[in-house]
Amino acid sequence: MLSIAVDRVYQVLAPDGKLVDTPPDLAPDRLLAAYRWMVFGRQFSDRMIALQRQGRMGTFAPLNGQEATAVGLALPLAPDDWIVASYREVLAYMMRGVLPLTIAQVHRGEVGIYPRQANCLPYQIVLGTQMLHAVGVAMGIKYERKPNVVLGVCGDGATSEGDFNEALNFAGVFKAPVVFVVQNNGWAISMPRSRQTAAHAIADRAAGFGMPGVVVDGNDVLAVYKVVAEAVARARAGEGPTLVEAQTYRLGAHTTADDPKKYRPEEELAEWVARDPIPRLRAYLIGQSLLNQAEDTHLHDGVRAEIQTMVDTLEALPPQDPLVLFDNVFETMPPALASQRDALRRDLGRE
Amino acid sequence: MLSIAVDRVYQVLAPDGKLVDTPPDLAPDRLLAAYRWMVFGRQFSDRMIALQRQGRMGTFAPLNGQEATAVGLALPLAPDDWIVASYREVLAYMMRGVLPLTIAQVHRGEVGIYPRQANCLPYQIVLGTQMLHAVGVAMGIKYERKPNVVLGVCGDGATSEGDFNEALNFAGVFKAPVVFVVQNNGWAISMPRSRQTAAHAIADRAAGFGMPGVVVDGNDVLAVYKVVAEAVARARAGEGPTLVEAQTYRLGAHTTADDPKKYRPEEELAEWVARDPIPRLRAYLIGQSLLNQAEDTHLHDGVRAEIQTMVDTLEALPPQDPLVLFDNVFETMPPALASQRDALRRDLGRE
Amino acid sequence: MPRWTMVEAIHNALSQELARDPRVLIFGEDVGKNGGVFRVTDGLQARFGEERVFDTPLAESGIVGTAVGMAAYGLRPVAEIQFAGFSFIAFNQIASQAARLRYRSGGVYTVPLVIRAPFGGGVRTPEMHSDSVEAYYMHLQGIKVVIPATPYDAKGLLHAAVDDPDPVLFLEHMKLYRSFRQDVPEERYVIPLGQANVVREGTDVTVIAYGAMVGVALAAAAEIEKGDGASVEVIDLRTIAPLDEAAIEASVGKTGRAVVVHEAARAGGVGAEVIAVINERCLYSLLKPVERVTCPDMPFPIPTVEDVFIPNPARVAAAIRRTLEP
Amino acid sequence: MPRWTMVEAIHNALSQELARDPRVLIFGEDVGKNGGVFRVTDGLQARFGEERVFDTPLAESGIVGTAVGMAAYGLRPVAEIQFAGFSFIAFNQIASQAARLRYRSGGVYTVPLVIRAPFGGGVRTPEMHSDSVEAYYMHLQGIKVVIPATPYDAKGLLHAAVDDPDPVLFLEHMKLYRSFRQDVPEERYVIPLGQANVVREGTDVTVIAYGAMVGVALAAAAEIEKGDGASVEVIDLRTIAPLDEAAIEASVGKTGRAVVVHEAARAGGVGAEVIAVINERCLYSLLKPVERVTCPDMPFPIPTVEDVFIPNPARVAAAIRRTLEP
Ligand SMILES: Cc1ncc(C[n+]2csc(CCOP(=O)(O)OP(=O)(O)O)c2C)c(N)n1
Ligand SMILES: Cc1ncc(C[n+]2csc(CCOP(=O)(O)OP(=O)(O)O)c2C)c(N)n1
Ligand SMILES: [Mg+2]
Ligand SMILES: [Mg+2]
Repeated sequence: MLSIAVDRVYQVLAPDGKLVDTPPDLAPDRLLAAYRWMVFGRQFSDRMIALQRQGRMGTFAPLNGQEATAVGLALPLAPDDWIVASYREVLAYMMRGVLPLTIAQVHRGEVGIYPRQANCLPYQIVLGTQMLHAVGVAMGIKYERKPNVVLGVCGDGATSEGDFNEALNFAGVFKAPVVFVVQNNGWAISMPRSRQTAAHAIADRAAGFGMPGVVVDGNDVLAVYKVVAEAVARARAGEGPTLVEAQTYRLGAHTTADDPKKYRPEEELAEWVARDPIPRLRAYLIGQSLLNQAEDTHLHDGVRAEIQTMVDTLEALPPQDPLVLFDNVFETMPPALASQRDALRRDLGRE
Repeated sequence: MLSIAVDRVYQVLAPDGKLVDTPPDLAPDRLLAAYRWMVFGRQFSDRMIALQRQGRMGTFAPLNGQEATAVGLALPLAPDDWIVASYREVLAYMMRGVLPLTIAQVHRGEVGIYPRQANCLPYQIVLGTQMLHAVGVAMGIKYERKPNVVLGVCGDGATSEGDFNEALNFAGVFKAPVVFVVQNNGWAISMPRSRQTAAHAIADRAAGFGMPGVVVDGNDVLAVYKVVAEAVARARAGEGPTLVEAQTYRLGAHTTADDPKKYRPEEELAEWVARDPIPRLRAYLIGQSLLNQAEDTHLHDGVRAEIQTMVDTLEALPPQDPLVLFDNVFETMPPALASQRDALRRDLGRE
Repeated sequence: MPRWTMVEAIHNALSQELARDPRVLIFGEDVGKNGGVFRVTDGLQARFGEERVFDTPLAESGIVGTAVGMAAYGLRPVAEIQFAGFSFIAFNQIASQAARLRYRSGGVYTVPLVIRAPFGGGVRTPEMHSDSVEAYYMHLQGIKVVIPATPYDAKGLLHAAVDDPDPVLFLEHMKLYRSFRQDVPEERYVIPLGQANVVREGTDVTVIAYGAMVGVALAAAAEIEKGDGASVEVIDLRTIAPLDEAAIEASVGKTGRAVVVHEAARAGGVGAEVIAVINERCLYSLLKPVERVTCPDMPFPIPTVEDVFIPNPARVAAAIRRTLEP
Repeated sequence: MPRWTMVEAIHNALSQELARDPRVLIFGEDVGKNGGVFRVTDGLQARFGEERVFDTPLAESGIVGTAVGMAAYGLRPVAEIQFAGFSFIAFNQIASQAARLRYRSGGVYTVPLVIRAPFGGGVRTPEMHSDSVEAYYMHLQGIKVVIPATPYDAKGLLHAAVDDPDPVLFLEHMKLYRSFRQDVPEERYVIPLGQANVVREGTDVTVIAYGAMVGVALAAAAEIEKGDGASVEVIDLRTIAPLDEAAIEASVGKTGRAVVVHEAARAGGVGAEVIAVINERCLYSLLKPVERVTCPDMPFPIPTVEDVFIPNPARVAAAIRRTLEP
């Protein structure tokens, strides 16, 4: 069992950045790196939204408000650990080494090539399905007696899918080294969490599959880190899976195609703006004298420049080659597909 | 919440037929009817197995040992209530008015016509899927403001299917008047319950979907009756679903095609033979002077005669008409199907 | 007469069905307050109440499975799968349950269920949103598959689908949702399922299509008629299953040449069945091989390049020309 | 050389793969101690241990979904679905996941996964156990579909499937499991995927079949040769996807007549694609419409009458005769 109980929302930092529990043992440079990633996620998301509005980007799922969960869950991982997640967790993927440029390419509607050593499966669109892949990777790790763990990450809505539940059950039965993290951001498009399941907490699902469940303040990066780190240690030690529910909030629209005003009370948004994870960590860092105003401005500027460079690179890329798609259906192209490719090549005048 | 707690296996009758808790308020004739149904189930099952061995019956799933659960769950229902169950719960179906003859026809590989007013969906082969149908029927009942309830019944193995979990979740969210009964007979073919899920009890699944869960001794018909009756009353009163785990045991093979000796310890079987639900109820009835030896023999003989008549009727039926199948694909037969039927009719020389 | 987009025509059909029959319920993901991700059910919950139009938990098997139960019970569920590609999650409930309950029960229980789902390429959606899934369901027996090509058809076919005593998969091409308007009568009318529509008469070659490909076929037909002087007949199948074999035979029997167009991959697609029907019913009239214009045999292409793959008028015209070669 | 049933041949192939490559894992429902409901994996757990051969919880989507993860991780899972009809529950994991990960990841991740599943009629199983599912998977792109017709082929094709770097659905016809024995070399050999086999040479008409229908086709061919004096070529497709179009063309181009046989329903079945291939590649050689001998367009028939529906030699012979009519 975990040292952190399920019956309350675990917190380390209050919304004003004051400590309410022991902070994790994280060196200042790691704390600052975490903060920078959170800032990076926010700016990346804002920039993607802006690009989409200008017709320079495809559909994007903003991650604003959820930076603490993404960063907190990626932070405890070792280089050979894995993350298997959905479209909303791209910030965690970037921390694993998937280039922001690649993420942007995929959102723009191109093939994105992740570095294999990032150990991230392509972000998932079909809700919940990736949780079984996470368990499968973990079963592979266990079979090979490797010391690694897998984080399977999904949203609150995805927990209603059969696959989510099957994943928990397989993980429990096989004691797979996997940690399930549910990014409960309050909404699944227009469906509030309260109507997604009648359970008190999503973490209550854990007992039914024989594993511990924990609820953590998903806007408190230190709390997320501590809970996930403990669950990861447990999995690494061969003690099996854990279900972590990170309670956070989607500050923006579901995607750039969505208008939350149609279904979401304004007051709720206001409440959560007050719990924004980035000012919270900033207040803590400033309080601990790990950051000052000038450094913060500098950090923000650095992130902005980095993202601008990424966008410039993205927009200078040659357009996606349609013929490339034919190469990735099978390792060896079947004859019918080859002749379909040849026909298209002729059609495109590229013989 | 239910008055009966989840943390122990609820029992009314000890294996020796002695009362260990208050018996339900069931009139003697209903108790005797319940007993007769249990005897009927056992004899029906034995006879089907024998017929199958003689090549006169198709694959059959013996229900030996599980009679108390089947009878106990059907007993509390009102005429307009529903049962939606799998191949193992045919005894409950018979109590609802599905003829044993019809059940035997289906097992023989023919179309079986259930009386519509039995409110039983055809017994399900695809494990777990029927649990969603049960919820759908219950949602229909609720929508029409009818005072009825639905029992959704499946085995312990089926609880691992995504559909089982989705059914619980939908029922919780919509407060559907449904009671889920899991016939935990210890095994899913060769898979023991202990390896089906890491959860302590299957009923532990309930909390994760916001409903009460109860574990009941599935070989104690009075206990099953009491628990299901309370859950049914709860559902009828609009208080939503309940998950009931009835712990019972499959005394026989999984089906007539299975050999449990390959995977199941003999000692375990012996333990459960000692907890046989039929002698248990018989002992209670005798103890209460509701039954004596002569009456019991007479009851058994009556059941035997009834089953013999059923078998005679079955074997005198004309063979299944293959052309009938064409009529049940759509209400109106599409032209292609009609010409396929005509071709077959010609082939069979039946123009 | 109002001029409606397909979204408006479907919305109107749904609201008329809700008003007409209390057994009709509409549910799915985000169909309630949000009015559907394409606004198809906009305002229906406000008008008909949360008991008639409601959101479900996020689970496609759950949506179809509970709908099967409701339909067997006696209601007339109209369930939405947010994108047809996600119907794969519900495939078992559709295939082994919805499509089989009549058969399994010897006709005692029926499943008068409509499953609506958007699909189709050309609108740059993320993965799995654009997939054309009709061929999987065509091979399934016990379910009808309808794909309207116009707002007018969408309304008439949807009324027919809700009327139908058996399950109907109603696939709505996203590109058609708002691409054009059409005169659509406000009153309820029914276009029978299983009947194709000759949307353009011609004598030299038949183009068979459905959904968004009907417009592509018509554009190609116009181009051919203008440029090549050949007369092109265009058939909109409207219902993929059951297939209107008689309409295919009548046309190809007359023209002797045929092109079949779909967005789905070629292997095992609807085009193959259309060719098989031509083979069986009018091979001797056939002057040239039937041409298939389809997406290649690979998963649906990614957004930036999808237009390169989706059949377009030029590619269909080229195929028509091949059938017209001497 | 041992004379093996198909069960024994598959068992042998599996045990050789386990011995040869530590990345090979076998799992599914009841494949461990119980050795599979058809004894295909009998004794493998005892020999290779519970880490290599193990039972899973009862959840088909879970089986395939975890297998996808294992395969992406670098293992070589061989998963069993207890009966192919239950693969519908895993349809999404197969269709949107196993078959797409290579494509989605631009080739970074691959899914060298074999899914084995028994299917097929004539053995009087309960509902959903007998369904022929190959056509659904033929239309899916990114997965191969293999259906052996003999013990020899079963072993060689299964070795090839395990070798294959992409997902393979390996469908085993239950009626063939023990219906006959054949000389099967003990040593490992590979029959390449995607290549059909001419199992009987002939000049007048081609019968195209796979699985249990190959035997039916051969019986019909013998009957025709004897009774009608016509020379019948029989092609066993062996791999349904990708389809060996060249083999079909070579044969039908020569004979000018063709019959295609399958147990699955007609509409949208493999037969339609075979006809489309003939249409595209050798229409001008075709003398008569291609005949389809299949089950009717309805769910798989119930046990007592299934034999009436499943294509038999007489019905195939009648179809051959129709193609031979002047
Ligand atoms: C299987 C499936 N069904 C439906 C959708 C359409 N859809 C995309 S996101 C979404 C809501 C997801 O909610 P949640 O799981 O809470 O994740 P969030 O978007 O809030 O991060 C829906 C319904 C999908 N992508 N996949
Ligand atoms: C979806 C599905 N998968 C597999 C099977 C094959 N099968 C039939 S019964 C069975 C075990 C069922 O166990 P349980 O749910 O405990 O029910 P029991 O037979 O013990 O009553 C299996 C695997 C099936 N019928 N349906
Ligand atoms: Mg969410
Ligand atoms: Mg069981």
